[in-house]
Amino acid sequence: MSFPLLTVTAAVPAAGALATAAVPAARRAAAKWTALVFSLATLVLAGVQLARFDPDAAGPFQLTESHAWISDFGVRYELGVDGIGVVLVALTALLVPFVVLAGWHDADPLEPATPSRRWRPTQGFFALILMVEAMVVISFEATDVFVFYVFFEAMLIPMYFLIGGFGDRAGERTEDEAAAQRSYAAVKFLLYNLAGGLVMLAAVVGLYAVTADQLGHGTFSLTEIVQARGSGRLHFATVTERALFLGFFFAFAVKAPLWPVHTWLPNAMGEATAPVAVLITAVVDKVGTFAMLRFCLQLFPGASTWATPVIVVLALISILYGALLAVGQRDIKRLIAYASISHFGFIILGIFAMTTQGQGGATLYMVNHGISTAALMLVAGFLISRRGSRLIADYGGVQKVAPVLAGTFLVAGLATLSLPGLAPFVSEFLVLVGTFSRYPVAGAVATVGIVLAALYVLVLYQRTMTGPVEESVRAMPDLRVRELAVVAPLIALLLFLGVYPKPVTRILDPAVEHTMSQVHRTDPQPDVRVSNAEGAK
Amino acid sequence: MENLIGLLVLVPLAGAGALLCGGRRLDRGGPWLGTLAAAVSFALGVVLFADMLGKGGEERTLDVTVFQWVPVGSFRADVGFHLDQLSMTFVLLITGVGSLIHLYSIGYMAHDERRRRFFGYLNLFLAAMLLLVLADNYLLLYVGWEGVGLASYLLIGFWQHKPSAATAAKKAFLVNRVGDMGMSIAIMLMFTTFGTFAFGPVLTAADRAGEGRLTAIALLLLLAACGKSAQVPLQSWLGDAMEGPTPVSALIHAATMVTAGVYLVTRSGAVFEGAPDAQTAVVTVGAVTLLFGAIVGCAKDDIKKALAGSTMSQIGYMILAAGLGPVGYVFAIMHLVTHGFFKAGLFLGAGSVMHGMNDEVDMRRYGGLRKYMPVTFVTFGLGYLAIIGFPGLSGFFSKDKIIEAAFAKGGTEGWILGGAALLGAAITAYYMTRVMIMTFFGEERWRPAPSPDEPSAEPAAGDRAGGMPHPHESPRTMTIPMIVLALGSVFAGGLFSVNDAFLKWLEPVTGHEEGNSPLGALTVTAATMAVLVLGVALAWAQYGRRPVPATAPPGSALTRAARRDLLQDDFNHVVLVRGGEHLTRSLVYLDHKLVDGVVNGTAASVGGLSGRMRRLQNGYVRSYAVSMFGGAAVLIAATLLMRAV
Amino acid sequence: MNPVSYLYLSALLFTIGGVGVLLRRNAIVVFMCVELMLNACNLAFVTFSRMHGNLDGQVFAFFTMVVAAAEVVVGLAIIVSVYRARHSASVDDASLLKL
Amino acid sequence: MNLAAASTTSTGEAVQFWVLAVVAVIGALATVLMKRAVHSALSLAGTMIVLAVFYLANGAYFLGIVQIVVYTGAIMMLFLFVVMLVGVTAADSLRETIRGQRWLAAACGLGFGILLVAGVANASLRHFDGLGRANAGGNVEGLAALVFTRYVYAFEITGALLITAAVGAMVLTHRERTARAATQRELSQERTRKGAYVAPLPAPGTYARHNANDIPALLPDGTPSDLSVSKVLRDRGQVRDVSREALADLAALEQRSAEWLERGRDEEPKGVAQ
Repeated sequence: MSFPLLTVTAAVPAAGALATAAVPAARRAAAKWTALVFSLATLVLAGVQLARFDPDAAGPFQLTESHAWISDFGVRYELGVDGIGVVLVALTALLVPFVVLAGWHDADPLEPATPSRRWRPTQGFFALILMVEAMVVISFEATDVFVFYVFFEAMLIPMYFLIGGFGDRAGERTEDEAAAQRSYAAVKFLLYNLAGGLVMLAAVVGLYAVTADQLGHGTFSLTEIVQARGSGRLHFATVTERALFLGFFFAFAVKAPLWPVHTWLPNAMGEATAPVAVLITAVVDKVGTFAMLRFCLQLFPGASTWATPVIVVLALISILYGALLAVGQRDIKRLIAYASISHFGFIILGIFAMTTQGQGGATLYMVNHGISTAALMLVAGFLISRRGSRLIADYGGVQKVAPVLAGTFLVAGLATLSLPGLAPFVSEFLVLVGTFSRYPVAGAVATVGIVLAALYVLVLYQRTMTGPVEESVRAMPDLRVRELAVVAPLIALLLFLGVYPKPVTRILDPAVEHTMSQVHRTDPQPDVRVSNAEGAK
Repeated sequence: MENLIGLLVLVPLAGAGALLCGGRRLDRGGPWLGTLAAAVSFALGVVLFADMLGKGGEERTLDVTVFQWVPVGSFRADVGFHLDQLSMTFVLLITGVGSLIHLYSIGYMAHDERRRRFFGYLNLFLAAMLLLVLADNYLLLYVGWEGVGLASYLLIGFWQHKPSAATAAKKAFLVNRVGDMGMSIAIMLMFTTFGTFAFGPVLTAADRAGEGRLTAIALLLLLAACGKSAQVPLQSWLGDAMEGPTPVSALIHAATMVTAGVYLVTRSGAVFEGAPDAQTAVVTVGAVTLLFGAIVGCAKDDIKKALAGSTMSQIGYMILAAGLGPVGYVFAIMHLVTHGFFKAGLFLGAGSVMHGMNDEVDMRRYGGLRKYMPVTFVTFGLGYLAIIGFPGLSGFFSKDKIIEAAFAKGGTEGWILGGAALLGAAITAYYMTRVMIMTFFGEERWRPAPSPDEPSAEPAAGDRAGGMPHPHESPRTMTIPMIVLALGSVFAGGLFSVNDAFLKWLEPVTGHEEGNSPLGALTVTAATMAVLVLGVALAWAQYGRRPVPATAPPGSALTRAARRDLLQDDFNHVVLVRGGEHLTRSLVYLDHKLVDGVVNGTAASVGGLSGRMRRLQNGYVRSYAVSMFGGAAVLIAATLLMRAV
Repeated sequence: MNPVSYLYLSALLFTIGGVGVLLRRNAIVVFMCVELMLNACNLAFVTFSRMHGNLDGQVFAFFTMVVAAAEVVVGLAIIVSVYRARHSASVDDASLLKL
Repeated sequence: MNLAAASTTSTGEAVQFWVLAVVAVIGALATVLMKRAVHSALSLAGTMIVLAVFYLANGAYFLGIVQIVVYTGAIMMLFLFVVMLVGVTAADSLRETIRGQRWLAAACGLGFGILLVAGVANASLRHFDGLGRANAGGNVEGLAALVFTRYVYAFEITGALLITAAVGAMVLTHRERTARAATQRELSQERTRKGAYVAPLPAPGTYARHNANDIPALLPDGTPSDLSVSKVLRDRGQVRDVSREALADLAALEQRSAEWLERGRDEEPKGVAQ
C-alpha cells in the first residue's frame, strides 16, 4: 500500500486544528503560529499532490485510497483526485495561509486585561479555520458519495461558529446589535445549507436504494456507479434520475449559491470577518460548484442535460441579479458578496453549457475567482479594520493617504471585473465562449454582466478611494508588512495566471474532457471549416 | 527581428512595472526612465521599420507566436504578434508621438508629486496600445483594447482628488465596456463561426461565412469601435475625458487610443466587405459623428473640450473612410496618422497655453496670447492650418481624399456622405478658427482676475494655483515636442502623397481601389477650399471683428444643446442612470422583501405552527398520558391490522 | 367456561385502570390505578402460565410484584415529598414541565 | 380443582369466576370513581383479594398468597398510610379541569379496551396445558427452582432494585435539619417576646357536655373559643361548633325551669336566638 497522501493532506490541517485548540489561553501568538505552520504544511502537501499528479494518466482518478468503512451499507472510505479536485485542493491549501495571516488580529480579545483559563477565542478561531480547511480538502478528494456528504455537511459546524462567533466588529452598532445580526447571519447560513443538505441526504439514500436494487449490493462509490452505468448494469429510470439529480443539485445550488437560494451569502459575508468571508466564498462555496461537476454531471448525465435550460436561465439571472444588487449596495462586504453571486452564476453557466470551453472556463474560474475575491475581500477587510465601518459612504480619498492599499484594491477590483491580462478574464471569456457556442442568446446576455461588473467595481473604487480625503480616513495608515505579504502574492498570482494560465488548464483539461465524455456531449462544430494552410496569411 | 517585436511591447511594460512598483526611490528619475522606455521602443520600431523597408512587398509581414496562452479543447488563443505595414504604421505613430509626449510631460508634470505614477501609467498605455496593434488574433487584441482602456481610466482619473476627474474616468471605462461587450460577443461569434479568432484564418475564410453572420460580427465590431473611438452613440465619454492631464488628452484621446476603432475596422476589412449592411452602418456612424463632433466643437468654450469635439469629428472622417471599404482604408489610416500629428500638436499647444495661464481652460479668458507664447502660437497655428485642410499641409492631403472617396461611394448615398463630409470640413474650419482667434488674437481677457465663483480650472498640478496669470512660454521639454509635431503636421501629408508613397506602402495589407467620384478630384478640392474659406470667414466675422464676451452669451437652442454635448448626457442620465438606479434600488428591495421574505416567511410560518403545536405540551401529565394511551391503542390497531392483512 | 375469560377480565381491568390514570387527579389514586393495571397484567401472566403449562409466567408475575412494590415505595415517597413542598397531591399542579 | 383440564374448567371454578369477576370489576370501577382516596384504596384492596383467589384458582398458589400478604397486606397498607398522611378526608373533586380530557380519556379507554379484547379474541388461545405437571413437585418448589436457576440474575437485580427503592424512598422523604432545633426555653422566650397567648390554652369540651377534641370550649358568654381546638383541626375546618346547640339547650333549660317555677312569662331569656 502506498503512502496515503490524500488522507494526510486532510489530516494535517485537522491535526493543526487540535494542536491550535490545545494551546494555552495566554499564549495567543503561539496559537497563531501553530495555525500558520500547519496551514503551510498543508500547502506543501497539496504541492506534492500536484507534483505527483499526472494529467495524462488514464483513468478518472489518481492517488486513490480505498478502505471499507461501513460495510453493511456499502460505504467505503474512497478518496481520489482528478484534475479539478487536485487543483481545488491546491487552491484551498494556498488560500488558507493567507486567511490565517489576514485574520492575525481578528480574534484577539477586545480587552486584553481579561485573562481567563477557559475563554480562548484566538485559539478557537484558528482551530476552526483549519477544521474547515480539512473538511473542504477531503470533500474535494472524496469519490464516495457518502464520505463526501458527511464532510459536506460537517463543514457547516465550524463555519457556523466562525460566522456567529467571530463577527466583524465594524459599524456603529452596539455589541448586542452586532451579536444579534451575527447570530442571524450564522443561523441563516446554517439553515439554508442544512435544508440543502437534507434534500441531498434523501437523494443519497435514494441513490443507495437504486444501486442496492439493481446491483445487488448498495454502493456509494462514484467510480463503481459510473462504471456500472457505463456497462449497462445500472440503469436509472428517467423519473428517478431526475429526482435524484434535483436532490443533489439543490444542495449544491444552495452552497454555490445560485439565485434564488443566495440570500444567505450577503448576510454571512457581511457579518463574518473578512478572512472568514474569504473562506466562505473562495473555498467553501467552491465545493458546491465542484460537486455539480463531479456528482451531478457524472452520476446523472441524462437528468443534467434535461435540467440544463432551467439551470442556464437561473445562472443568467444570478449573473445579472447579483451584479445589479452589487451596484445597489451600500456596504462594501455585501457588495463583494453580491459580486460573488454574479461570478458563481458564470461558473454554473459554464458548467451547464456542456462545452469544453465552458467547463474548462468554469473550473479555471473557480480557481481565479478564489484568488481574486480573496484579494479583494482581504484588502477590503484591511480597509474596514482601519476605519471601523463597512459603509461605502464613510470613505473617500483613501488613495491619497494609503496609496498602496488603494492600488492593491484597484488591481483586485480590476480582476473582479475581469480585465484582460488578469486571471479571471481568461476563465470568464472561456465560459462566455463556451456558453455562446451552444446557447448564443444566453452567452450574449451574460456578457452584459461584464459591463455591470465594471460598474460596481468602479463605483466602489471611486466612492472609497478617490475624491477629497474624508476627515475620518486622514490618519489611515497604509498597508503593513503582514498585510502586504497577504495581498502581494495573490496579486502576483492573478497577473501570472492571467498571462500564462496553461499550468492550470493543463491539469484541468483532461478532467473536463472526461466529464464531457461522461455526459456524452461534444462541442458544437464551427460553421466554416478553416484549414491550417489558410491560417498562414 | 522576431524577438524585437516582443521587446517592443515588453520595454514599456517593464517601464510601467518598475515605475508602479518601484516605490519612492524612483520619484526623481522616474519621468526620465519612462521617457527612456518610450524612446527605446520607438528606436525598436524604427529598426523594425528599416528592416521591413529592406524586404520586398509581400515578405514584409512578420508573424511570431510567443507562447500558447489559453489552450482549452479546440479553443486556442496564442500570444502571437503580427507585424505588417498597417501595424508598423501604428507602431511608429504610437511610439513616436508617445515618446514626444513623454518628453513633454516631463515639463508639464514637473510639479506633480505623483508624476512617477503618471509615467508608469503612460508606459502602461504604450505597452497596451502596442499589444493592440501587434496582436495576431482578436482575443489578444482585446487584451490590448482593454489595456488601453485601463490606462485611459487611470490617466483620466489621475487627479483623483477631484470628484469630476474620478467620475469622468469611471464614465470612460464604463462606456468603453459597453463597446467591449460588442467586441467580446464578436469574438465569440467568430469562434462559433470559424472555430478560431486569429486574424489570418478569420479574414481569409470570411467570404465563406453567411452574410448574416458576417453582418452580425461586423456590427458588433462596430460597436466596439464606437466605444473606443468615441463615435455616436458611445461618444459621450470623450468630452469628460478632458479632465485628465493634457498630455494624456494629446496622446490617448487624440492621437492614438481613440483611433483604435479605425484600426479595428480597417484590420477587419474582409469581414466588413462581406457585410454591406454593416458597412452602411459604419459610414452612417462616421458621418453622423463627424457632424456631431464638429457641432459640439463649435459651442465649447473650454479649449480642451473644443478640441475633443474636433477629435470626435476627425475620427468620424476616418470611420467614414474605413466604412467605404478598400476605397477608403488607406485614406482613413493616412488621415489617422496626420491627425495624430496635428491633433497631438494642438493639444500640446493647448496644454502649453494652460500651463502658462494657471490651468485656465476657458477660452473666453484667453486672448492675445500670441505675444506671450510665440512658439506655442506658431506650432498651434501650424496645427490649426493642418486640421482645417489648408492646401499643402497634412490635413489637406488626407481629408481631401476622404471627401473624394465619400462622393465616390456613388448614388444618393455618395451625395449624402460627401455632402456631410464637406459640411464637416466647413464646420471644422469654423470652430478651429474660433479657437485660434479666441486664444491668440483679440484683447487680453485674462487681465481681470477670474472671479472665484467660476472655478472651471484644473487646480491640480502642484503649487501653480491662484493669482493673476502671467502668460509665459513653456520650458524646452515642452516646446521641442510641439515643434516636432508641428513639423509633422506640415510635412507628413505631403511626404505621404509624394508618388502615392503611403498608398503603395499600405496597399499590400488593406488593398486599394480607385474610387470614381462623380465630381472629379479637382472639383472636390475646389469645393473643399470653398467651404474652408466660408468657415474661416464666418468665424472671423463672429469672433475676429467683434470683442469676445468674457462670459458666454445664452445662445440659440442649438448652441445650448451643443454646449451640453447635444443632450447626449442628459439622455444617458435620464434613461440609463436613473433607470438603472431605480432598477437596482427596487431589486435590492425585492431581494430583501421577496426572495428573503419567502424564506423568512417559511421560517416564520414554521415558527407559528410550532407555536400552535406547543400548546399540546401543556405540562399536564394526564394529557401526555392520554397521548401515550392513544398511541398504544394505535399500535395495537396497527398490529392487528398487519396480522389481518 | 374457558380460562380465556381470565384474559378478558384482565383486559377489562387493565382498561379501567388506564382510564383511571387519565381521569383522576389525586396522585395517590393515580398510583392505585397503575397498581390495578399491573395486577391485571399479573392475572394475564398467571393465566398464560396455566395455558402453557409452565411456571415462567408466574415467575414473571412475581417479578412484576417486586418491581411494583419498589415502584410504589419510590412513588409514594415522591408524592409525600411533593405534598410537603406544594401542599397538594394533584398531578395537575405539577405542570411545570412545559415550554 | 382440576388443573389438568385442557380447555374448560370445572363448574365450580366457573361459578366462582363469574361471581368474583363481577366483584373485581365493581371494585376496579369503584377505585376509579370513588371521590375519596380511602374508598378507592379499599375498593382496590377488594379487587386484589379477588385476584388472589383467581391466582389460586389458576394454580399459582404461591402468588395467590403473596398477593394477599404482600400486595393487599403491605402495599395497600402503605397506600392507606400515605392517604392518612396527606389527608384522609380531602375529597377529590371529580370536575375535569383539562378541556376535552374526559372525552379523550373515554375514547382512548374504549378504543383501547375494544382493541385489547379483540386482540385476545383474535388470538388462538384454545388449548390449555394446565399446570398439573409443572406443579407436580409443588408450586413453590417449582417457582424456586426457576427463580434460582434460570432467572437468578433477574432475581438478584430485582433485589438490588428493591434496596435501591428503599434507599430512594428514604432519601426522598428525609428532611435534612438545616438549623439547630430550638430548645424549650427558647420557644417559651420566643412566645413571650411575641406577646402571644402566654397562658396554657383552654381545654376543649366545656361543661363536660362533650369531650371530643373537635369541640371548642365555650366562653362565658357562650361563644366558642378557637384556641381550645388543635390547630390542625382548625386549619382543616373540622371544628364542630356546638355553641348554638349549647345556647339553645341552655335557653330550653331556662324555659323549662321557668315553667317549673312559674316565673313571669314576659321575661324572655336573652340568649335565645331569634
